[in-house]
Amino acid sequence: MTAKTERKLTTQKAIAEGIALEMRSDDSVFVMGEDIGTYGGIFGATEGLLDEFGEKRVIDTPISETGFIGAAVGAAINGMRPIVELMFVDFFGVCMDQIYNNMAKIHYFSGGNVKVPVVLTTAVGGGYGDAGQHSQTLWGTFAHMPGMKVVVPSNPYDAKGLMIAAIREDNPVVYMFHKGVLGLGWMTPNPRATGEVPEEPYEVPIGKANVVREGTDLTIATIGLSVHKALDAAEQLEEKGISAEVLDLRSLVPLDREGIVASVEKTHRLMVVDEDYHSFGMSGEVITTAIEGAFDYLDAPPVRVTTPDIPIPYSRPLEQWALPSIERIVEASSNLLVAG
Amino acid sequence: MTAKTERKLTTQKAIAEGIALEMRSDDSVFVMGEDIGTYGGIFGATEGLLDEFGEKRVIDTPISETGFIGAAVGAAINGMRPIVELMFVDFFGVCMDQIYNNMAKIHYFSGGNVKVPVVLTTAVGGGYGDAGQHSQTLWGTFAHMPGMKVVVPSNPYDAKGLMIAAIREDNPVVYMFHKGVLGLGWMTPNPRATGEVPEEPYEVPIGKANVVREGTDLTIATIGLSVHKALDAAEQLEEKGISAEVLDLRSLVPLDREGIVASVEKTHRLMVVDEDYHSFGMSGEVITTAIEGAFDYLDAPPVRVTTPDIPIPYSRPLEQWALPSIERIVEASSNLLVAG
Amino acid sequence: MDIPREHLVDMYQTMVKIRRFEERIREIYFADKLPAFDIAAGLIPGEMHLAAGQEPVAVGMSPHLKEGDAITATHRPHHVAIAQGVDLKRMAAEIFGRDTGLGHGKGGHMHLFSVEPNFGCSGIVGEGIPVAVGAAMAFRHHGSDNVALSFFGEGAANQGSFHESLNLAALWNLPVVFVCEDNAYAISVPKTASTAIADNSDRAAAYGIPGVLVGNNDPVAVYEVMGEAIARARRGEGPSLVEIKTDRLWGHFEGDADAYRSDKFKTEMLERDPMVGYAKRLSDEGILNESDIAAIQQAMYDEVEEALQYAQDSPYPEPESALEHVFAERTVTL
Amino acid sequence: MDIPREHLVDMYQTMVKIRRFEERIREIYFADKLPAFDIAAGLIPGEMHLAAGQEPVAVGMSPHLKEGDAITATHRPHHVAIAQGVDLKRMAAEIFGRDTGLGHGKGGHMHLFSVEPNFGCSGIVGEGIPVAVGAAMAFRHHGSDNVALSFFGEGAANQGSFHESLNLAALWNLPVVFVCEDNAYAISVPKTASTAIADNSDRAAAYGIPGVLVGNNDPVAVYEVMGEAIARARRGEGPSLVEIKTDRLWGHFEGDADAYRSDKFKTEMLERDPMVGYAKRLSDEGILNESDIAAIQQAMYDEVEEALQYAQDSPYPEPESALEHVFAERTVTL
Ligand SMILES: Cc1ncc(C[n+]2csc(CCOP(=O)(O)OP(=O)(O)O)c2C)c(N)n1
Ligand SMILES: Cc1ncc(C[n+]2csc(CCOP(=O)(O)OP(=O)(O)O)c2C)c(N)n1
Ligand SMILES: [Mg+2]
Ligand SMILES: [Mg+2]
Repeated sequence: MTAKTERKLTTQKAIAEGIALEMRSDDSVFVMGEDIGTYGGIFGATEGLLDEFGEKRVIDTPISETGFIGAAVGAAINGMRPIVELMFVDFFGVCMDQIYNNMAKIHYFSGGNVKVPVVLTTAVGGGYGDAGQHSQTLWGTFAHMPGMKVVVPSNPYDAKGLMIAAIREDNPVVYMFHKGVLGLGWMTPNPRATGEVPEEPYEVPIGKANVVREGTDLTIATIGLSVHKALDAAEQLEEKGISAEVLDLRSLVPLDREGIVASVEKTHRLMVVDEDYHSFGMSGEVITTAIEGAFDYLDAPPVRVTTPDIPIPYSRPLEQWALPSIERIVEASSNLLVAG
Repeated sequence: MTAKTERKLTTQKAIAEGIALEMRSDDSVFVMGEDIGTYGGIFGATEGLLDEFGEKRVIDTPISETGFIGAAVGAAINGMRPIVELMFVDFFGVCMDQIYNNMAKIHYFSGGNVKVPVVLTTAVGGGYGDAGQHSQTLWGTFAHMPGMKVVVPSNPYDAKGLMIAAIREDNPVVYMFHKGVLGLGWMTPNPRATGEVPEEPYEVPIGKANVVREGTDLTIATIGLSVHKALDAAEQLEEKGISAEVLDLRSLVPLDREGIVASVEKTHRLMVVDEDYHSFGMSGEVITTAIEGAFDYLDAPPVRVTTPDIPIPYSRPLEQWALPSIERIVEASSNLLVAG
Repeated sequence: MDIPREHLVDMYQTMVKIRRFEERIREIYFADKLPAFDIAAGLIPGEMHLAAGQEPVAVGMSPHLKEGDAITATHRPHHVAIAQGVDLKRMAAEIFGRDTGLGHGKGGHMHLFSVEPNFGCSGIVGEGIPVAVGAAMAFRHHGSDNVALSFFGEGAANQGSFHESLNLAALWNLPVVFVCEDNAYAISVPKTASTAIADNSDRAAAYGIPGVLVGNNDPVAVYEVMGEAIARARRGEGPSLVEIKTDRLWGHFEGDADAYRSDKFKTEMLERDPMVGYAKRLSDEGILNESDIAAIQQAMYDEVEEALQYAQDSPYPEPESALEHVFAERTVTL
Repeated sequence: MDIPREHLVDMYQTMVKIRRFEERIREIYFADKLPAFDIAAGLIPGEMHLAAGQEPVAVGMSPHLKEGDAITATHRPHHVAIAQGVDLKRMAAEIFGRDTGLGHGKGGHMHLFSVEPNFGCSGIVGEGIPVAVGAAMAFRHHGSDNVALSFFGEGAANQGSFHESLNLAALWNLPVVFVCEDNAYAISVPKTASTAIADNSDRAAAYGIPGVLVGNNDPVAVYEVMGEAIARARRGEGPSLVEIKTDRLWGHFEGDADAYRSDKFKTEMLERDPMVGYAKRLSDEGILNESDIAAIQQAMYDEVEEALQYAQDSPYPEPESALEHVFAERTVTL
């Protein structure tokens, strides 16, 4: 890992920089999607790329996700390294076949003869009143199906390093950026969305969780914006004399099972915070991982703070109540500490 | 529940009979899908319906899943009770938006003012060499997203009763029939796919698991064809002096969490057998449910026998190795008994 | 075709109501988000897609509707909902996230559902198109002569659901009118960069149905074309595709800098604002004089204010109510 | 257009090879499944979609191909793969699920992938269409004059991916030839029950590209039309849509009772079997005499037997190898 500089960037700019660096060094990398050119991406992930690389390598598309994501697969098979944007993950339903049945399986079907190096970028997450078709995370859905890696950066440094690693991967990578960690000027300000980012290219390995805060009393395993909430909660818990370790999973595929088990063996208590739907997703998988790997270390049953199995409601009091919050994490932590 | 008769049916015929009974009593019920008319459904689920009810109520469609499933939603909103078939669940990727974002969420978005009584039938499962785009189960994927019930019958009696209950539901129900439990003449013979089915209409409640075999040493929680494999394994285990309780979950949404916890409290050991992909799916959710509800009862960490996180391979030795088998269940049971 | 005076006046009245509603929503949307715009803040959070400029598309249709006709609209739904007569108070309350809203605050401005009139919309491009096909199937089954209309933008015409839905409706000869609102842009992507041909109405040939183009943003032209398309569907003669060239006067969503459209384009667009043109026409033709127009405007302003006031005065739903309405209680009896 | 003799002969030779391959696969498929048919049993399990009767669609294209041209085909891929020159041995071995197969037994007959020639297919209707568009994007980027061809059935032409892909290729003027194999049926559903218009070639107008219909199942007619479409794409003049009326002589998949097609239809279809017609034509025109034909048949039969023997003699992959090739090892260097 290269030495850090003092230079600070938002997560959004760090993503765009990571893409630009790889486009400069590798002519086969190009970007395609809706409003990723002139507009620079609705969430700015491709900001500035059209000006630098031109229309041939930064391609605005029609609203034809099956068409252009399928085209990314075909381009990748034929020597390109496409970065293709699905504007919101909520839209996956119009194009999932190309993603999970085609992009993710061709390498396997070909017995390893054909490679499909596509990076599928997509915005995830709610909390700003965008309602039930523009606020989901759905990483559990993507992680359930084999053949694609799934990464979810929570900060600028990881965002750039994971993007560069994803582009250099010879496998499909679903790169999910949470709108709340991007540091966008038009979203609720988030100090954790800006941070030091080296100017040179570097990689953050895909598949390694990150202990973003050391602790001894419980492990809070989470991902995306919830990492920020867990860190805020951990500060409040410290005042209560509770030492929480916060584990930023950073990728769901591969899932760093060793990292989860190691932390639980240390703290003996586990909470999973997941903005995705409660059931049949990440929270159950992480808890089961701890059970399989550290059953005898657990002093109490693991708990989860998640979004219930309901469509994300629009009205602010409903949405804020439904999504994982600092308050819910603090409360659940306190309960977890007295349990068992 | 009405008294049983001596009459025996295959699961496939039981499904078709359940649909026919409701179509006779409710004119708003109709069936739509690919090859469900003249052909009677690729898996026979709509056999005989065209002859009895005619083209107006049994409608063959083009290969336009987004179009006709979306049309089922529109028809349901406007007073119909459509049964719409997605031939193989593997095809969900071309139409998932209409299923999870539209069919499953409109009732919620409307604050309860609009009802969407659609039954989406679909064939699931592998084991017969149909390869990676025709062998998946994917129930974990559907169960992860809110707003639709998910049922998976394992035998003729449940198949008819769950179909009638699904049609009478005012909610979207995804009705998944496993090809291996249908009793089709062109599939490997399966004695458990034929059984007594009352001729009259009756319902099997959606959301209640079924203890299909009582046992005391461990609980095997599973669904679909794996119920048959678990029962076969239980017979072998009995010879080894191990008493396995087999729990047929029958539906994933709602998931009968009480039923799972009750069985684990009794046996103190849990195995989940899941033909779906290993990670981020049913196996993790069921284990977590037991942990949350019966942590102190567990004598050993629960185990899972699943399909690994790989596309379903075509070649027989690979596929048979990858899918849950009687042998794997027996072996894992024996290990589970000595563990803890 | 001579058009009954009250239709001409109704259309104007509804245009005024729509425009006023959009203007006021815009004011309220920004009021408590500025100076530092925060999309999550204020009385109305989230994305807000307004239809100022597209009023003719909606009002030209409404005089031809009858009770029970179904409409599916898009992420930009207000003009169509108002033109169909969706309860303005409950619609405003939904946009404000209140318990008195159409969806008790669960849906928001992209998810407005009304039973009578029969209206729905969605946040996914092209999602509503097949839903209209299904509504038409239900109408036929019930032997009614109701019609289903689906509105969508020119950007949506490149989504697979457009193709599948038009083929189904044509194949089954269903009473559907597909209405393409061509405002020349899909967010920042101009139609020239998204669509291989000039007019989506020409795509009707791929399904053997009539395709009609309304080349300007004139409510009267829309009235005539939609009248025929709807009548045709009602007569059981099948679906048609109508494309209307219109203008999105403001950004794609509120807060959109709209830098992708040239100043020249935007100036010319504002110069052809249909509100101005249609009012002038009505007075030139002596259908409305200045005081009529003033009276209409006052009446519509009042109605809009009343609805907005109702919304702001309504309570928020209880947080726990988020758990309700995921599933309906059983009503079918054995 | 006069066609080089060797092309006429090559086409016949390839037709014989395809037909023989399909006939033998059919025999082997059933051999150990009968009398009580069990789809899971035998040397070749699972669904088996054979293309007997559709040979002209494939062979008419192949003389116009050059190295590097990409093809995406369907669930019924053998004829196209053979016509492009995919290694018959490794293809047969894949169908037999052997380790020497194109995909080491992981893919099976619906998932045949070859790097050279550049071939792929899939089990999802319409899935391969946009993939060809992307291949064409890569060709343009690399400055090559390669062409991408996508084959799909008339049933697939009602899938959204058809619409989206043709619009993209036309919009970007890409070197793609879209080939619709119209065998009039999608499993049991006749085209009249799936498609609102008679000819999918007319749908080209929705994208402003040429749409050409080959109204019979004649390899020479296909040769001429595909020659022009491929040449056009190679010249950088953009995509076209070619529709070919052809016949699926057997059931949709092996084991299909095929009860949905009338005996009359099936008898007439068999009477127009292109193998017979084309052989007769070649001898009538004095291009091949009886002994030439006999020699060709023998040669092709031998090649097919050799491939099938290779497949049967090849080992099965190790069970644990199921875990390999989910992800590729990193090859890019920092
Ligand atoms: C399937 C899908 N893709 C992308 C989007 C994001 N999106 C929302 S509106 C829009 C532009 C729609 O353009 P058009 O159909 O012309 O309607 P307009 O906004 O111009 O009224 C896009 C791309 C979406 N909501 N759904
Ligand atoms: C998206 C999708 N829907 C349905 C199917 C099931 N299916 C496989 S082949 C087929 C018929 C295809 O007909 P056509 O495109 O005409 O090709 P043909 O079989 O006639 O060669 C169907 C419906 C599928 N594989 N994928
Ligand atoms: Mg538009
Ligand atoms: Mg066909």
